[in-house]
Amino acid sequence: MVQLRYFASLRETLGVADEQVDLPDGIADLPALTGWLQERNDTWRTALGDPHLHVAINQAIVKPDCPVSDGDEVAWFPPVTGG
Amino acid sequence: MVQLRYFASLRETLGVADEQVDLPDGIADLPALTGWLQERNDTWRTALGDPHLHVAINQAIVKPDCPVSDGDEVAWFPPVTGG
Amino acid sequence: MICVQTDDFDPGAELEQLHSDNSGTAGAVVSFTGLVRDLNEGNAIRQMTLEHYPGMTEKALAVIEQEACERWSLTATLIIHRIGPLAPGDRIVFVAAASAHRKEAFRACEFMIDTLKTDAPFWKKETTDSEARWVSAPPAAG
Amino acid sequence: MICVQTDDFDPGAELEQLHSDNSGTAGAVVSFTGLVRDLNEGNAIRQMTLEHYPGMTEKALAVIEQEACERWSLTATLIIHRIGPLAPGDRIVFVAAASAHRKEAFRACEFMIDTLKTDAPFWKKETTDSEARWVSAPPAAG
Repeated sequence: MVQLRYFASLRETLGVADEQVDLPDGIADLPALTGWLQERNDTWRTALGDPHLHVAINQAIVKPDCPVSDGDEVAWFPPVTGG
Repeated sequence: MVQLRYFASLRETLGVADEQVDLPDGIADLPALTGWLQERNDTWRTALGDPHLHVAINQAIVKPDCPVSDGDEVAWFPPVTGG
Repeated sequence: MICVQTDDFDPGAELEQLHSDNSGTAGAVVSFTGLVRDLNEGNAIRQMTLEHYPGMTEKALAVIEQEACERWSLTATLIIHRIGPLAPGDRIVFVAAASAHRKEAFRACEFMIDTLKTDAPFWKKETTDSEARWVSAPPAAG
Repeated sequence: MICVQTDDFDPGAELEQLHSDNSGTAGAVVSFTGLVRDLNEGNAIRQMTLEHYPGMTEKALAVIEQEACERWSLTATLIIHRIGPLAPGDRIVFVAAASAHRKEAFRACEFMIDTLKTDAPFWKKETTDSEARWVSAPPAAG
């Protein structure tokens, strides 16, 4: 199982705040996981294809090719605007 | 008449906070005024000879060769240390 | 110290605390208060809602505070950030640094708010008379 | 606004006033609080007395505030400086700048305290266990 989270405009676009999914066989890094989610439909394909999105794994920002393992918490979000 | 003022360590060294004096004939600028005051005694000579002193005329810092006129307020003080 | 909270805070009480935590050792306290502005890109703002990533937010703020304490000699630091709905004029964020010397307090306070604005997972959504829209991030610094 | 006063001040109330004077237009308020330290050049400080040049002080602070307002886009500024006897931990000075944007508020606040420290006629005399001495000015910046 991995915990997936989506924030702010991305959460609204996808209509999902968080979900738990079983990591399919062969999905072992972020590009593969993102690609697998993008297969859901065009909304997901477009939204997760935004090059400005940030990704955090286990609550720390990671690089686009980061490995993903069972038990991870993976979050996608737009550039932050706090402060 | 000119109003003369001395602050902080200079005030303590001279033992005078302020005084009103008649500007003698021929005293028309700051070097002349300072020189005239320095003739009082060695304490004044040494204290007003300190090259780090600032001088304000009419409550604004001035250059060492500034003219002095009847009615002016002239103040000598060490570098400031507020804030 | 780090606080992420819905409630408002009292900058005076927070400054007082920073002073008294270090009575006599701190000579300088610099604070930044961020407020909800009433205008953005020409539109009057009626409400501002702050979303965040619970858990990651606190970690990100702790990293920022720690880095400031490593880079400058500080006697105390504080980051407070509000979440939820806010109105124009409301306080959003408070960042403060205390140090023996003012330059370090200024540099540390500015570093913390600058880094918070790029690294901490908060998102602003503003409501105008006609719409609710997510605030877009400024272009990344070169 | 400029205040030269014997009494203590309330940073929270002052910040609140700066906010409310400009409700909604200011997005950033930066403040500097200067405190009496308990140690100087290795000696424990028991008391600090602030002398100033009444009349010139207010003019010098007004010039500093005016120059800040000319150099940066500010919605409010404030300089408070205490005079008379103070104890370690006491507030000496409070400088604040409010602006739509944080960089301007930081630059203006730092400019005002930096300039106050070189241009405003205040002098500190500190009392240790063994003596009372005038604090010497730091070397002028190059």
